[in-house]
Amino acid sequence: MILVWFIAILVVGGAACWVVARWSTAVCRWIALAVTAADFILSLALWIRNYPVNLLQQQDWLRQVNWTWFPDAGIHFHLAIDGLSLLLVVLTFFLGIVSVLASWTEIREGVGFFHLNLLWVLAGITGVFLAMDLFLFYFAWELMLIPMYFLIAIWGHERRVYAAVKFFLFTQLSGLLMLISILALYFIHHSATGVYSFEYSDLIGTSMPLHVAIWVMLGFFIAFAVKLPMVPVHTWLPDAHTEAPTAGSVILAGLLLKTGAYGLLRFVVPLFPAAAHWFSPVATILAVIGILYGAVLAFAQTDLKRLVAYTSVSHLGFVLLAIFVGNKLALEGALITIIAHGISTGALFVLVGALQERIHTREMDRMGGLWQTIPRLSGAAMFFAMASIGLPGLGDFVGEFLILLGTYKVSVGLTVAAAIGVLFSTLYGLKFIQRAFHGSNIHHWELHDLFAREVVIVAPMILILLWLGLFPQPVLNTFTVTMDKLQQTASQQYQAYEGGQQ
Amino acid sequence: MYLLFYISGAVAILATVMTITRLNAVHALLYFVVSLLSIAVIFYILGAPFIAALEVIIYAGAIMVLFIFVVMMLNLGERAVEMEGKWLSPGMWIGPEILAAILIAEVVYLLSRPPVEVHAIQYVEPREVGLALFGPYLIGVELASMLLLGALVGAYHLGYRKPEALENPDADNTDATRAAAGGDLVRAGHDRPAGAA
Amino acid sequence: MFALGTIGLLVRRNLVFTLMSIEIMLNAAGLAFIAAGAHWVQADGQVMFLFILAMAASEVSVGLALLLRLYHQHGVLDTDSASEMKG
Amino acid sequence: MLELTGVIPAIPFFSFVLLAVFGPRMARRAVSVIGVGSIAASAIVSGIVTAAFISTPPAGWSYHEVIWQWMSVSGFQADIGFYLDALSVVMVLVITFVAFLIHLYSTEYMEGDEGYSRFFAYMNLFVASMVTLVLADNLLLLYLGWEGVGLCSYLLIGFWYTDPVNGRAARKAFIVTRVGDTSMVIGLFLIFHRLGTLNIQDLMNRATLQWPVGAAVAVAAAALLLGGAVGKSAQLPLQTWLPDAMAGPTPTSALIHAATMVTAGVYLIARTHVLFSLAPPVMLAVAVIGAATLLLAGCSALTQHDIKRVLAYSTISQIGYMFLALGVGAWSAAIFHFMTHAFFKALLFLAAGAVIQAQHEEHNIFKMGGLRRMIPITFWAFLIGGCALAGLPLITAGFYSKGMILWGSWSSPQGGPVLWIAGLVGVMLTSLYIFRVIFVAFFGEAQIAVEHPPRLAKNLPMVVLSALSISAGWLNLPPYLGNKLWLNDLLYTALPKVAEKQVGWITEDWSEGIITAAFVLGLVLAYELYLKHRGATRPLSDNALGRAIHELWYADWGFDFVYDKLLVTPVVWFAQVDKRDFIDKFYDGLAALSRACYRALSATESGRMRWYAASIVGGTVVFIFIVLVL
Amino acid sequence: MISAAGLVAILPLVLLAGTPVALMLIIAVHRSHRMALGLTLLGLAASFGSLWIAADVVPQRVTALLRIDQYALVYFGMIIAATIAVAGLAYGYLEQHAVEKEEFYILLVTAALGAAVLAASSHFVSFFLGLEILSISLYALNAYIYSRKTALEAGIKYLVLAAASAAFLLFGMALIYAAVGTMEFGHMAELMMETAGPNRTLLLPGLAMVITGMGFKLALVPFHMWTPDVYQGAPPPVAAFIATVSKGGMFALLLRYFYRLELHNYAPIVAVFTIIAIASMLGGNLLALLQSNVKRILAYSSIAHMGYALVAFIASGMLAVEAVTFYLIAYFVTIIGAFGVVTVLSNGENDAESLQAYRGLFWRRPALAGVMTAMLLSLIGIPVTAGFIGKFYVVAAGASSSAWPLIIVLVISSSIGAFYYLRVIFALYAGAPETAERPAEVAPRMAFGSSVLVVLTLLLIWLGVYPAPLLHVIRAALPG
Repeated sequence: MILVWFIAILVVGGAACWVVARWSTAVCRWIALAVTAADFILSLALWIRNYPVNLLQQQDWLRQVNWTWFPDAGIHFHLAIDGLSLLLVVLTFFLGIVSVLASWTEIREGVGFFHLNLLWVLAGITGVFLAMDLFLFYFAWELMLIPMYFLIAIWGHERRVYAAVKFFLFTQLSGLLMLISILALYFIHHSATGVYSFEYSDLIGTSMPLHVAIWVMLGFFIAFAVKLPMVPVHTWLPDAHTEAPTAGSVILAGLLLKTGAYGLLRFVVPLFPAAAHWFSPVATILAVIGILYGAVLAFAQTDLKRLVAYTSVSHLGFVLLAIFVGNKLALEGALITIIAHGISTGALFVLVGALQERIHTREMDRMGGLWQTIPRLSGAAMFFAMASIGLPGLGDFVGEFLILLGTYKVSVGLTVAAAIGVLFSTLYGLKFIQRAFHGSNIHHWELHDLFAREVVIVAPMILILLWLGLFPQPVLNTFTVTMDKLQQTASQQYQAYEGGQQ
Repeated sequence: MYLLFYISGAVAILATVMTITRLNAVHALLYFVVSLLSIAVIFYILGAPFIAALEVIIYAGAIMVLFIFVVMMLNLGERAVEMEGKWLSPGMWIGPEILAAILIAEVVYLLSRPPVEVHAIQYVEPREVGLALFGPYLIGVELASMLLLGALVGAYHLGYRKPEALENPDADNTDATRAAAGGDLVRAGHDRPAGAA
Repeated sequence: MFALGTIGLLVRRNLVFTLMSIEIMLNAAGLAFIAAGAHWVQADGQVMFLFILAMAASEVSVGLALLLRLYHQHGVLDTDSASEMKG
Repeated sequence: MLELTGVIPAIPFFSFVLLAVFGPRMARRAVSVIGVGSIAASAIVSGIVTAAFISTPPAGWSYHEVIWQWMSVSGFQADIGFYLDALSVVMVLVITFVAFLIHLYSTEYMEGDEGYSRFFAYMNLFVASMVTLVLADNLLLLYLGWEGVGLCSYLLIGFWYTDPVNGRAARKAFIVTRVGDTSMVIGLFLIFHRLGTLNIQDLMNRATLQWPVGAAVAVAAAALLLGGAVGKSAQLPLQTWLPDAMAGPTPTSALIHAATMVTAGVYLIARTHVLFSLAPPVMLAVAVIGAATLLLAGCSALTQHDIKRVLAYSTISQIGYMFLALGVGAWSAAIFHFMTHAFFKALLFLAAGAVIQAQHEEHNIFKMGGLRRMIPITFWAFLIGGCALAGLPLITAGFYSKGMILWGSWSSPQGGPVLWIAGLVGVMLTSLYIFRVIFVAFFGEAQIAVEHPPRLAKNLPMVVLSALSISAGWLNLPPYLGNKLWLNDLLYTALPKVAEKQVGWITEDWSEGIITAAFVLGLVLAYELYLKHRGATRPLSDNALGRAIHELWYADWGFDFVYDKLLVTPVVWFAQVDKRDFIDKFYDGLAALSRACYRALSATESGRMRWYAASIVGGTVVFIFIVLVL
Repeated sequence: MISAAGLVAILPLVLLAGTPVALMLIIAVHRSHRMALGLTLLGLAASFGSLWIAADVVPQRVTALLRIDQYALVYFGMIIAATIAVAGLAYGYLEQHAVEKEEFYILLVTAALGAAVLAASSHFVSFFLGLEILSISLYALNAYIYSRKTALEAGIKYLVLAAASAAFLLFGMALIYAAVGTMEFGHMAELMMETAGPNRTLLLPGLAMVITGMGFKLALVPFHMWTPDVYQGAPPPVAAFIATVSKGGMFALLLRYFYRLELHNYAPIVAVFTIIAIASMLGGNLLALLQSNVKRILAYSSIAHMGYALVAFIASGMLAVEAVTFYLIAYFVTIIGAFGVVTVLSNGENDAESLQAYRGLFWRRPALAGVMTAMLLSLIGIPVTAGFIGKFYVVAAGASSSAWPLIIVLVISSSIGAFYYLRVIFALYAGAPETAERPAEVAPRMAFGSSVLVVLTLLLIWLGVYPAPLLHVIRAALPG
């Protein structure tokens, strides 16, 4: 039931924000904060109460809700949570708080509607992470698009319409492809068993010929790859990131992209083990290309947000790599990367947003020497930039290291290429620091350093990254069972398939 | 019999060609009436004397009169003819003719493939038609009445003008007359069952 | 005849001729029904013709009403002049 | 007492956090107390630990402590754990102690700087990372420290961030070392993949069991680690960053780019010596790299006129010696040289820093002169340091450590005359270039008036280091002085003894004698060229060949140029060309296509009724055609 | 001749037919807009209510012409409900115009009757008559605000083109009749099953021409040209009516005819439909791409949506009828809602059709903008709206019979479609919020229309979230 609460609180809270904002925007903000905080505390409590005993011993789901929705079509309102989902949900609510706080002064127009969208997009994302019925999953998947579109299109920057539409079209088109695949799977399952069901656990293990599986898998894959984003379907991302308001960027980078990774983990590999196996050379090579390409392009950018956006392309390339490498080391690394990237990139966006609020530009040419006037902000930015380039001791490193460690077992070449990607990340990380904060203050900025509110946002993020970097074991433990299970299913399926071939 | 059929067929086609090529609307209408009359002959030959009669009375008689009324009323004179002449450059014809030619070719093709055996013409008596009309097609008749009702109301609405808006009271009268006549004429055709259902 | 009606429809810009062309087409369709009815020796073809007749009449009445409106408002019967809306 | 090991990195780390968070608001005094005090505490703790280690050695001369489990994932396990043995004890002690002295020095050196607290924060973080690196019980934690020191190096080189030149130097340092790091991390993957652990002791045990000597995988693993070491220690071919790194404050150069961080590569190789022993080709490569580096850097040092750059090349060259020692298996000699080098090079830098501050931030030695009288303590410090560097026989520490290396390079199974001669030439070059600096800068006419003469906080560390530069050599007395190898004996508990093959006609005494000769030769040459006949070098550099060589040496043998053209330019070019992401063009094209379709199609909506009718008729005609044909 | 049960079965139709007659009588006595509306709604409601009475006796053949079955009743329901909504919207709209208002309802209900007849027809005669009743009324409805040039133009265009396409239809029917010898669908199906089969060279062109007639009404490419002009010129409620009721009736007939005759076995016909579907989806969406007139956007989008519905129709698997019907219902709700917003925003002088008129609407009239957004999202097919379930169903129908190419085209074209819906949505939210003055209250005459919009929105969301009951009804209704 708590799962329904997660979503309901956000939905109702969002509506409340909208209504209240007619009278007082401040109350609206506090409501939004309270709502996200409430969800965060709930999810944290769920985690702590179940850690580590229940998480390590969970059989099926930690909690679930399963209501019949469309009985004839086998559609259920089925929410369920396991370690994997739990972590992502916690991350969602945490970044929810961050984005509410980050918009505190940035958003001055249409405050109520803004928070409505903000909370609803979080609700959609939560739904994606919890849905265990493919119909419901697709439902939530599409649903989270709209508020996000609004966030970008209404409160974005100069080219917001272009960016919002591009974002929407990419995800919409790929989402429809996924819909086709979901339905194909549904009918294949029906013809095999005579049962109509969108239930995840039913559909898992649907057997089908490889060439069919490949096509069906591709539908899912493309949808998730676009979200991820994978080169060459990544081009919506820099625009969307750049034009979105701070909260939008945080949610995009921290959460929306992660839904793609989550989808790959949860659906593509377990549902189509053989096809995924067949496809993994292509996917991994694309992933590595993404890592390198994203890094080089990040290096080329002069718009700070764009730069950070391309780093996301690069980092998520690691996740894609890990998922298709598929051994447990890599998968656990992928999850750490997902979380750490959510935090570090989210924080970078918060800081860039804070900077933009102060100097009204994101162009690095208009910056330089900012350290002089805003040392704390600069220091924080440097911290996150360092996290982003994979400095050991911080969260991102653990993830990337584990991924590469896992990848090495599969392919040395890919590992080397990806490691070179890490090297390239140094280029953009240092350029970012140099161009924005170092150098001399040629534009003579006199700015206010971090406000207390901003410190409240940034400090926990620093701590979390350190925690992830130095003591990630609790996090690793949380989803280890899920990973084992996912992997087992996948390998069983795969073996069954191989057996069938012989 | 066949000869008659073909002659009237040829006349019909010729008259139709004339209809669509005339510049003067009245001329065209007259050709059209000729065409309709020859079709009536064909109907007769095909064993539908009742329909042939209706064709003459309603089509050639009533509907064409309607047209002529309107044309006269609008008083399309020399100017209109000139304009028509200008509009109708030879080039205009090419496209449609090609389309039509293909259409004809297709129809001819499909008619020529299975040789149409011309049965001995059997008359279908008006009585049979009447029986069919008020037998299986009863609802059809009712529906036709609704159709005419719709036309009546529509034409009335479009034709009606408030007195103060009038520029040309004559035309208005004609309008109203025509509209009413349109309804009545057809209603006369098959005895409208009042009240429908 | 059907084809001729079609040509008329496509070529003539005068609304009167357009309506006339439609009549020709309808007439042709009616003729086809009669012929088919004769072929099968059924009354159905003729019944259908009657309905076509009714329809043609209504069509013409509404059409002419519109035509008059057009003429009174714009003074022309050119169908192309009534092409304000496009794109 | 050994349990205190974990405290050694912890103190500076917490002091870093303190300074980073509250530093800007603290009084300078408080900053000094925290910044220096933490390192002092750390040094004291490491002194206690060392004393405990030596007085009551733990079983097997090693002590292992796991603070907490870092991560454990399906067979992969890494801890935050410290491993203490003779090697790390020596390293930690030297590092913390030198660091303490340099911190002390910095309180005066940096006193006028607005980034005072930032400086100490970085320095403390550096010490924490460096100690972690040294104490790490597994390669991953070592890598953490490794990257940490790299970061601090970057931050400190670019400390005066307002000047873009510094920034460029900092980035260059970070990126070039990261090239090496990448190789190292791949080495880590390989090692874990084959041996199943990254714990250093475990992996060395397993390697000995699993891999025969010369196994390809061992060669690969060692070579990859070597990549990391080469980058960090500024050896060929990744040495280019170090001279530029002199852009940082001089204490930084002293601590990071002379005494400690740059020797991390040496430490890494010594730490994983088993792997290297299993890979003779790599050992040879290490030795050759060392020898080549010491020669090339020595030549480059000859041509520089920036006092710090001379010292930087000298550092490269001296680490070359250490590599040479490692390459021939003289592990303890390398560590010995590391220690003495830490002392005298730190001393040299501190003295150079004092000179520079006294001379209005002037770096060019040819604009200096006569400093001997004006800042005598500094002069003496520099002189002692220089002598130690060049290896003034018997008195200075450098002589002993270098002697041991050269002897090793001759006598070990991997050694040979070529390496030995290279080392010898190096000695001569060292002596030449360092006395060139001394004669040019400290003798002759005074050119710039002295300002900010060093006070106590500067002088004290110099004095202490001077003493150490002399006395540290006595920890390992060669045969002719009694053969008391105290340090070596300690190190042999952690590192294998240097193997001696059958000795040729040269004995160790002979070797030392020849070194002395080389030293003297260099000294005399320097005296002749730079003091007695100033400008005597002009004829050498006036002809085309001379100028070319000078240019080549001055520009570090053109490495920078080649890298720039070969690696940097293509990447930057590609990035610039593709700034707008050409993949996006594809999607733009799709959008344009749609727009074109829209325009074409909306032209069909002409509003003309006859055209509409034509479309209906046309459609019908086509469909009839289709149904008839199909 | 017509049994008592048959009479009960056609009760909804009878009531529909009776309403205009009664209206005419009332008008003759006393003209009152309010009363006319009331009577219309009463008649429609009665007719709607009689569906349940009729449901007890179905399936029922009423002469050769009509077949009243569950399927027909479902479509009756859709048509009547849509007509009620349109009437509600039209009230406020007409109030703003200086024309006689009462005839509108006569024509409207007559047109609805035509559509209903189409839905129930099982004979060419009723097909043709239903079509013409619908058309004739629509001619007049299109040009209802005859003082407007665009309205007149719309009326004329619709008239000429509809008449021409009707001529094609008739000719096609004649050919089929000539080939088969009957005009009753059931009988026709039997004859076509016979081993010898009918004369294909007559039958197939005949079918093609019938498709022309149907395609015109459904506004499918290439018979779609009239759509934008007519939608633009016609009063918005009428446009809504054309887009929904007339298409719904025709689609009902198409399904029935197709299934009865099992035309899937005729590859050429399927090919023609496939071409039409693809052309409609792509053409409709591309045409709307940069369009700036909201009415035209909706027109083009309706072309595309009919294309989507055709996909399910062509797929013709077990889900097809279900999918098409549900899709149409969702589409009905959505399009009427969208045109409803246009209606409510229109004033006596101008219809709210330029995109400019919608800029920043959200900040002025959030509720109205919210409704419009919901409708547009439904057109895109976003969850929580009926359009989502509709699209889901269509794709499901396609997938169940593996019509992959069509589905791919659907997916691509609907993404193109999303673009222009987003443009409209963006316009709704564009502009600086604080510059917008406080909401002008909804004009009282539009209150009725507004409440219709509220109902439609609720319906939209209900169908999007919990369509199970409705699906249950639809599933039981297969065309016979």
